[in-house]
Amino acid sequence: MGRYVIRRLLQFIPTVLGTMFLLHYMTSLAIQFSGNPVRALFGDRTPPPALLEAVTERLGYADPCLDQRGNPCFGLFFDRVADVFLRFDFGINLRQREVTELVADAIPFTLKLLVIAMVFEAVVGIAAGVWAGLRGGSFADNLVKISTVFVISVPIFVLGVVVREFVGVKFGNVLRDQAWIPEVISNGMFSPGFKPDYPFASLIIPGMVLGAVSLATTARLTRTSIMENIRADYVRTARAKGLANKRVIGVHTLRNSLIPVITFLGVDIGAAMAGAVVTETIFNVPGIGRLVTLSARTGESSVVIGVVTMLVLVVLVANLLVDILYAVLDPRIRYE
Amino acid sequence: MSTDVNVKLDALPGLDPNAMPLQVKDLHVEFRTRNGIAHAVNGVSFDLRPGETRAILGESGCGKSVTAQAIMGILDSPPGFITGGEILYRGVDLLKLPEAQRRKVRANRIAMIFQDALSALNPVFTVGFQLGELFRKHRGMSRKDGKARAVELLDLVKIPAAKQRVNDYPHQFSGGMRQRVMIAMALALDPEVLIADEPTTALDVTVQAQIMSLLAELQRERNMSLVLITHDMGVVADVADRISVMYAGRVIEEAPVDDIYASPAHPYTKGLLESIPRLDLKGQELSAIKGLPPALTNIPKGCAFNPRCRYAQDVCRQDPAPPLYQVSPVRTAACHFWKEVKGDV
Amino acid sequence: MSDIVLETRDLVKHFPLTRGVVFKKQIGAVRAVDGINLQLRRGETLGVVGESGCGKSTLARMLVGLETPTSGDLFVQGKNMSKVGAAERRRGRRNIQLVMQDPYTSLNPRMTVGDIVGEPFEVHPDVLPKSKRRARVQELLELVGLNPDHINRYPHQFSGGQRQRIGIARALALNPEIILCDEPVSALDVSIQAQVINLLEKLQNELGLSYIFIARDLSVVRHIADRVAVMYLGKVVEIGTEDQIYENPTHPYTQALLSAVPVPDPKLRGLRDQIVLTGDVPSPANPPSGCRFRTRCWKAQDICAQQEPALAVREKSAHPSACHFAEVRDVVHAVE
Amino acid sequence: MSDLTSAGTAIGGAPVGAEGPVPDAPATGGKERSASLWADARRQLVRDPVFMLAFVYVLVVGSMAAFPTLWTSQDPRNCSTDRSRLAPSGDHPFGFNILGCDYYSHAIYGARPSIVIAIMATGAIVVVGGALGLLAGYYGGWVDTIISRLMDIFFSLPFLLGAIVFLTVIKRQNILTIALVLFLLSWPTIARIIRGSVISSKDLDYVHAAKAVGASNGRIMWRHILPNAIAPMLVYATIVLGAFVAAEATLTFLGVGLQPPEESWGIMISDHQVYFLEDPWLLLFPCGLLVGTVLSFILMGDALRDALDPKFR
Amino acid sequence: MRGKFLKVAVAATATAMLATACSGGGNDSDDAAGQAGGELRVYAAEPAFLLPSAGDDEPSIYVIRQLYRGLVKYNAETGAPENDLAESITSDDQKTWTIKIKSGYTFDNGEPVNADAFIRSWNYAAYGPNAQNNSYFMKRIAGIKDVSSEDPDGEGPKKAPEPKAKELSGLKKVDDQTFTVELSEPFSGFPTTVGYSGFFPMAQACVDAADKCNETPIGNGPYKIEGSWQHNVAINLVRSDTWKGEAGKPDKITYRIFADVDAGYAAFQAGELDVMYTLPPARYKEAKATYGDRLYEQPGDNFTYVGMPIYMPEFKDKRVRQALSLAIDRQSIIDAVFDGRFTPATGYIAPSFQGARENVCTYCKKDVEKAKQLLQEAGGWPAGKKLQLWANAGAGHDKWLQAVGDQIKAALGIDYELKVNLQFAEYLETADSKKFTGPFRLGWGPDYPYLETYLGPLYSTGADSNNSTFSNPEFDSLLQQGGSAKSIDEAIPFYQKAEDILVEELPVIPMWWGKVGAVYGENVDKFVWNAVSDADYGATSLKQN
Repeated sequence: MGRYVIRRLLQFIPTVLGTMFLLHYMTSLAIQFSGNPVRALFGDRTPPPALLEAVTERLGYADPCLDQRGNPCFGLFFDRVADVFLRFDFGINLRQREVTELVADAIPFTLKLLVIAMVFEAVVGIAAGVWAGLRGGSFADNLVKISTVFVISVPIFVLGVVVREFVGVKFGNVLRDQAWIPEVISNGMFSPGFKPDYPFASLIIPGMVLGAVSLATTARLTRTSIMENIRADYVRTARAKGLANKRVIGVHTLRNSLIPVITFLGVDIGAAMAGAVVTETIFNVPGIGRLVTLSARTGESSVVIGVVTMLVLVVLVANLLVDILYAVLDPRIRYE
Repeated sequence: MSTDVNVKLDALPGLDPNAMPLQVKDLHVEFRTRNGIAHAVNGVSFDLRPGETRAILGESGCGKSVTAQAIMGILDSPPGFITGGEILYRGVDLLKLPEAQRRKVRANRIAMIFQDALSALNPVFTVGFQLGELFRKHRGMSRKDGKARAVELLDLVKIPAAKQRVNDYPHQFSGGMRQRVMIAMALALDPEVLIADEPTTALDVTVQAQIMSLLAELQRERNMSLVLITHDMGVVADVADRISVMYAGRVIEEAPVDDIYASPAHPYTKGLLESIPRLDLKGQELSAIKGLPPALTNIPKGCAFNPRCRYAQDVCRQDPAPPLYQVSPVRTAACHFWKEVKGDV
Repeated sequence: MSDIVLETRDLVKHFPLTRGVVFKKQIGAVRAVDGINLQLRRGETLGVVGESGCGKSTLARMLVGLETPTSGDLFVQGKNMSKVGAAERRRGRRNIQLVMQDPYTSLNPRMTVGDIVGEPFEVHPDVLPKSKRRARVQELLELVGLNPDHINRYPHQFSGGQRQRIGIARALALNPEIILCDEPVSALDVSIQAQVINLLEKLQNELGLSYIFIARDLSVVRHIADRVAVMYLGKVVEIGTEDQIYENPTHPYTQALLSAVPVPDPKLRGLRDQIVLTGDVPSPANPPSGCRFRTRCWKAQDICAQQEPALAVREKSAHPSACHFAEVRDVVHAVE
Repeated sequence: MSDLTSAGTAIGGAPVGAEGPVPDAPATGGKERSASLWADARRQLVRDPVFMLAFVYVLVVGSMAAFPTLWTSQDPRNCSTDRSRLAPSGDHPFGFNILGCDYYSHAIYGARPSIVIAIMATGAIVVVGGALGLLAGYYGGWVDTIISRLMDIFFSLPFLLGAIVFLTVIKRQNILTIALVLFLLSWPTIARIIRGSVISSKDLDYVHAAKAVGASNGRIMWRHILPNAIAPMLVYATIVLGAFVAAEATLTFLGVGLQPPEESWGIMISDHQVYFLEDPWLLLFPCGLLVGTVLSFILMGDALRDALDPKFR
Repeated sequence: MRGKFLKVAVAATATAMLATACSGGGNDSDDAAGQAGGELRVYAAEPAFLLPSAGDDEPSIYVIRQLYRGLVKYNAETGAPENDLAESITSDDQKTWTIKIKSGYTFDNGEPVNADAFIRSWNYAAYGPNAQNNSYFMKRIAGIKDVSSEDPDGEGPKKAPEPKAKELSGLKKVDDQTFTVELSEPFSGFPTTVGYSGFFPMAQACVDAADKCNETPIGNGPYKIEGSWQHNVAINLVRSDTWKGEAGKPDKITYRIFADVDAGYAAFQAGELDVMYTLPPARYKEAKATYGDRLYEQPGDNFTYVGMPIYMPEFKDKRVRQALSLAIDRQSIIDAVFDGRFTPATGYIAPSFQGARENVCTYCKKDVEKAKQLLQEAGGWPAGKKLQLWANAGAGHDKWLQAVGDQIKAALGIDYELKVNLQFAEYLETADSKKFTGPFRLGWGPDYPYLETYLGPLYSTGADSNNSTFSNPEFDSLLQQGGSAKSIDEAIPFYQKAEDILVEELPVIPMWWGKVGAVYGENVDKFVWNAVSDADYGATSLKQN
């Protein structure tokens, strides 16, 4: 087990470096081909070359290799890697703020959002999946099946905007007119977006929107998995042991069925982080997704690389944790 | 012995301690599939006396495992449905019992072991957990006591170092050891009837010998009745008292073990016996049964065996299927020409 | 000795066990096959029996070229396969064909019967010109008792016994002299089993084939084999004619094995002197010293742990047996 | 790395429902049938109303993409701001968009980029991802290591973030580049599915049988392994087609997707979603078409999985 | 709503708002009493900087203006400059200006606001290596060249050397409350320009630790920051005790930061905001219906134009440019795409500016006949050549540009294609290097409330933002005469003559002027909009319940 973890950790190194290089090269190419991102800072007003130069220099876009189209800029890359891993320095953005600081500001919101989303999708998704799985072919099954397919096929930004307008604004305003409803519900939870006064309550609905798509997938996965396992020999054994149906399902079937679901949820952390790009925009959550989007658009390569590198690390660690959890759930893996 | 353990169970309505431990009467099971209805069991009847070993013999797809599952009440439903018949435990029709009471019968009175112990044991729980669970759920024991009993059971089935191995997972055991765990699990609550569904098919001969002798020993000690489901004529000859031979969901011959081997009264039984190469009988040419067993969705009219039968006449190809003829006071055979078949040997 | 069509000399297959996170080092080996010497004469059937894990399948895989031996030599018609050129080796290999155990998995479900049986011709295009292949395939189907018109059917349209016939037809396509049957009937029902065995015997008579017949089912081996080799933990422990092995086994393992086979005759119940072995087969990664069977042997003495008994004819044994105390012991008393 | 066939497995349902293998008949149940997979699957699919409905829908959308003139004679580029956002009427069933272009013809012509992107990206992941997965699974060893690490790298990039970064960098946001980015970020999943599938099928008996006959690696991969590993890939590819149609719209919403004057459903949706309170039909028509397409692909994938998976027969 | 994300960036870059706080016109002092207090919650986008020397975007200036105060402020109604911290700003030659500062003002940390505070701030902004965005505004002050770093080879790679001087030679302290500013060239509008937030003073402590001061500003204005800048979340201001001038109305101003204007509007609808200074374009109609009087509208001063690549042969002839302009129905596009939120441009100077005239541009109305005629006279359009219309990606410009193209196509039969792939940075570089191959959209916001801001930077020969490469000696000389005129009133005629040249030559096709649309909540008592510096939160009062 320990060796397994170490091996996985070692596998990180090429993955992280590879991902960083990919991002580095992409952003370098962007500068090489489309020019200095600093220029956009000045907008319609053409800056004096001296000023442009000074700002460029200060922001670290002055490396000569960034003028040579196609040059992979290995030197710059190694500098960056060294900065990141030796000095924990992820660079600064165009407005001269440390990327680490930017991330530190943004990450609590994203994490909260993520936790809400994951809890929502895990609890509701698994419950719905079990419900449908146990009653294959029934109304409940079809209900879950159809509603999940539908949720998956609606683009998340449409879903998000509709929820914001109808739940946050329209329905929320109705609630806000009712005096008896506690503030935290009417002003917090049903706020049309993130609200600093209710840093947690106002993230519940955005989190649910973020979790919705994966919720559908979780439900479907659970359903399939339950259906497969409910016919397994060991479930038959459990029945033959005269155990109550509740226990047969709850103990003997569920744990086995959850193994693929857990795997999915682990992988989904990364996807949810990406999904947060849309959700955070729609619900004005000052999180990581928004940060990356804005930076990518203004060509702030250091921010993009820094943040995405951190995210990739998070995703990889999450995957590792899932693998460990997987081993905990499934002893067959543990003793390999 | 075993009846005093569970008081509640004695409250089963109509329980008659003197009745036979198990009686199956005209059991019908069908599977409703996309490709039509498969008639897996079509009127199976047999009974089981205390301490007796009843073999149900047949090839794959003849309905023997479905019968076992129907008796245990663990049929996958849907698609499987019991469409008729009775399953009597000491005079009580299990099919009419409410689920809660029926559940108590399982493991307590009638237990079962399966062919593939690896898939029949839950891979994610330790053996100790799965054994102890029986005591905890049926006997209300604590986790600790349950585990202690689990160790005792593993000892009983001769698993070395039971104390340590109780914490292992099924995949850490060898095939033979796993089957022992299955046996331990089945015997945990001292059932009166044990159904063994191909318990040794997946095992090597030497391991099979170990398991069969263990089973025999435990059966003797506990005066347990055994339903042995198998396709292995050798094993049957070794342990069974009485045999029911099944073909296409029907019992086509039923007799004490000696009679069957000495003079089969059904052409199918006869064909089976002739087609096995035998260690002790060298050099005989194998006489194979021609053709294939029928699909359960499409059982031939009349006698299901008629297309493969060398005795078949027109009467065999027409409904109804041949009834069970009383061949002798203790045996029956579902063949119109049982006399010819028998006399032929 | 041109009579010997196939011979193995000290054939060994070890699967390395590795350990280590980055740099794997070998810490041991699974000794699946550990020095096997066998000879197969023209037209004879050599049965190889043993229980799971004894190495008989690995041996089979080496014989047909699916596995490269760790050491030792394989002679096909006197030619050492590891010493000859590639073309020669191909020709040699062509001479040994395989019939596999499971008729359901050994035929590619996506290919027609004609494609399956004809595949050897495509792989060895020099054997038969394209134009004649179809006719030959049909001929082969007829030979194994299938309707040649079914050449365009798919395997699933056949029953288990018929599929095994297809497998046999495929093995016969290249006109091999040797056919290796790896448990060819163990997956079949008893009534079907007999059909296949009869077919194999018929083909041997007609085509003068030599069989290596690997099986767990001792009754079947006895029925078909001329000579029998008994394997235990990667070694042949006893070899002799079918009579010698079945009537006068001298190795304790063979004796135990034979005694464990149930006899389908209730009259013999209780009369057989059954030897019930204790314990499991030791791991081939760490076999016992000396005689490998000694851990479960009732005759074991100190010498068994120290000295590995050679497979040789001994005082009380008329045929080679790898036991220091080889002697005949009556196992089955037929009751008249 | 944990297995990510999730999208594949997850988005699949299994209507185990009323059928299932008949116990006690293992030999004739599942295994035998897996053989005629395609013929059987076809038979089953044709009988499945959900699949047929979805299939017809996809055909309709496909014909819109391939032959837009079949569906409309209007020129979507004939616009006048005077007709901005006129409501649907008989001649113009979808009304006019904000620039006063006929919305119906827009929707018809908008099908092409969405579908073309999805098909190109899916084709690329099937070919490249499939090939890499096949090589990694079949050869193992260092080939596997390199391909797997490469998969990890692309895989660890969260999809939308990766797409934003790539597309911002590429800048020329046209059908080709969007398809390219979708491909780059999605091929590892399919490679993984194939890899797993190949690893499990390369030890199958019939593969050994072919080897024993002396078949070359190429022949074994092409004739024996691939045809049997392709079913899960096909199912996944169908579902991913739908996902890509939706992804194009989402990327457009994020401003890194297609750019006008290109017409696509994504552009239509993101251009008009702000008007959905005033003129909801501006959002509803393209959204409905999009959701319908995605839905159809998913349902088709579902049905295909059910039809192809012997487990659920 | 493509490119909502860029909206911030665009706003940040495309507009340089003049800024200063203003306690409103004289008339609101009547009802000021008793309405002070409360918390005003306003919509904001994430500012770029909170340093006066660096913040040049709308969101930054909206905050800086409440934290800092400068020499002059603008009249809420007329936009005319009025002395704020300045006692007087005088000059004889329009080149050297003497500035006297009122005494008694301090920064929040107690430092006095004196001549040094201004000199320090302006020097800090101008010094090249500091890379402050507002150094641009110091370019008229003598000595600017010496404090900027010059690129030795003009190409980049080498690190720029230290500038020759650390301070602007044009700034001279006379005494604690007085200093002089020498400009490189005479400029009559100078007193107007110093109301811009880039000219606000900075404390020594702030210059010493600029990064920290950016997060926790040390201001001299009516409000001070509570806590520090919560990036992307909020900025909270409370009334400052050290401010000696007219106090702000609300006790607190809370800027809630939104990345997406639609999200902000949703929050406003949910009653979480009191003021939104902008509206999502598509919600305009709805807002008008819902909020009625509480939707504040005013003509704005942001100029949107379609530049003409005069460097290309096809566009050399002014009749072609005129024809193109005549083909466009501006109002129709505004109605369709922007819900009528813009004012069609009929000249080159914002209507709200002193000196602006109505309908000076005769070619800015749709007249298809005339357009066709002019085009024909000019020799027509090269057959088969597509008109390439340029806009930057992701900011929603493509939509109206497409409408422009449609109209040109309909009127003149010239087919068009859109070139809207470039992100803003690259787009601007394309502009700088004059590589547009067809008409290009750009915008211009005034640097200061003086009409010259619409003329010199855009059309004088070789000016930085003269992307059309327009060059007209008469125009240049008129601008010079305007700059050295004795007063603003004397200068205006020169500028108007210059504008006359533009409306004939059409170096760019004027499209429209931005229209301000703000909404405020029911509990806002009086919403104040400054003619120059837009929403003035300090002067906006809340209803007291």
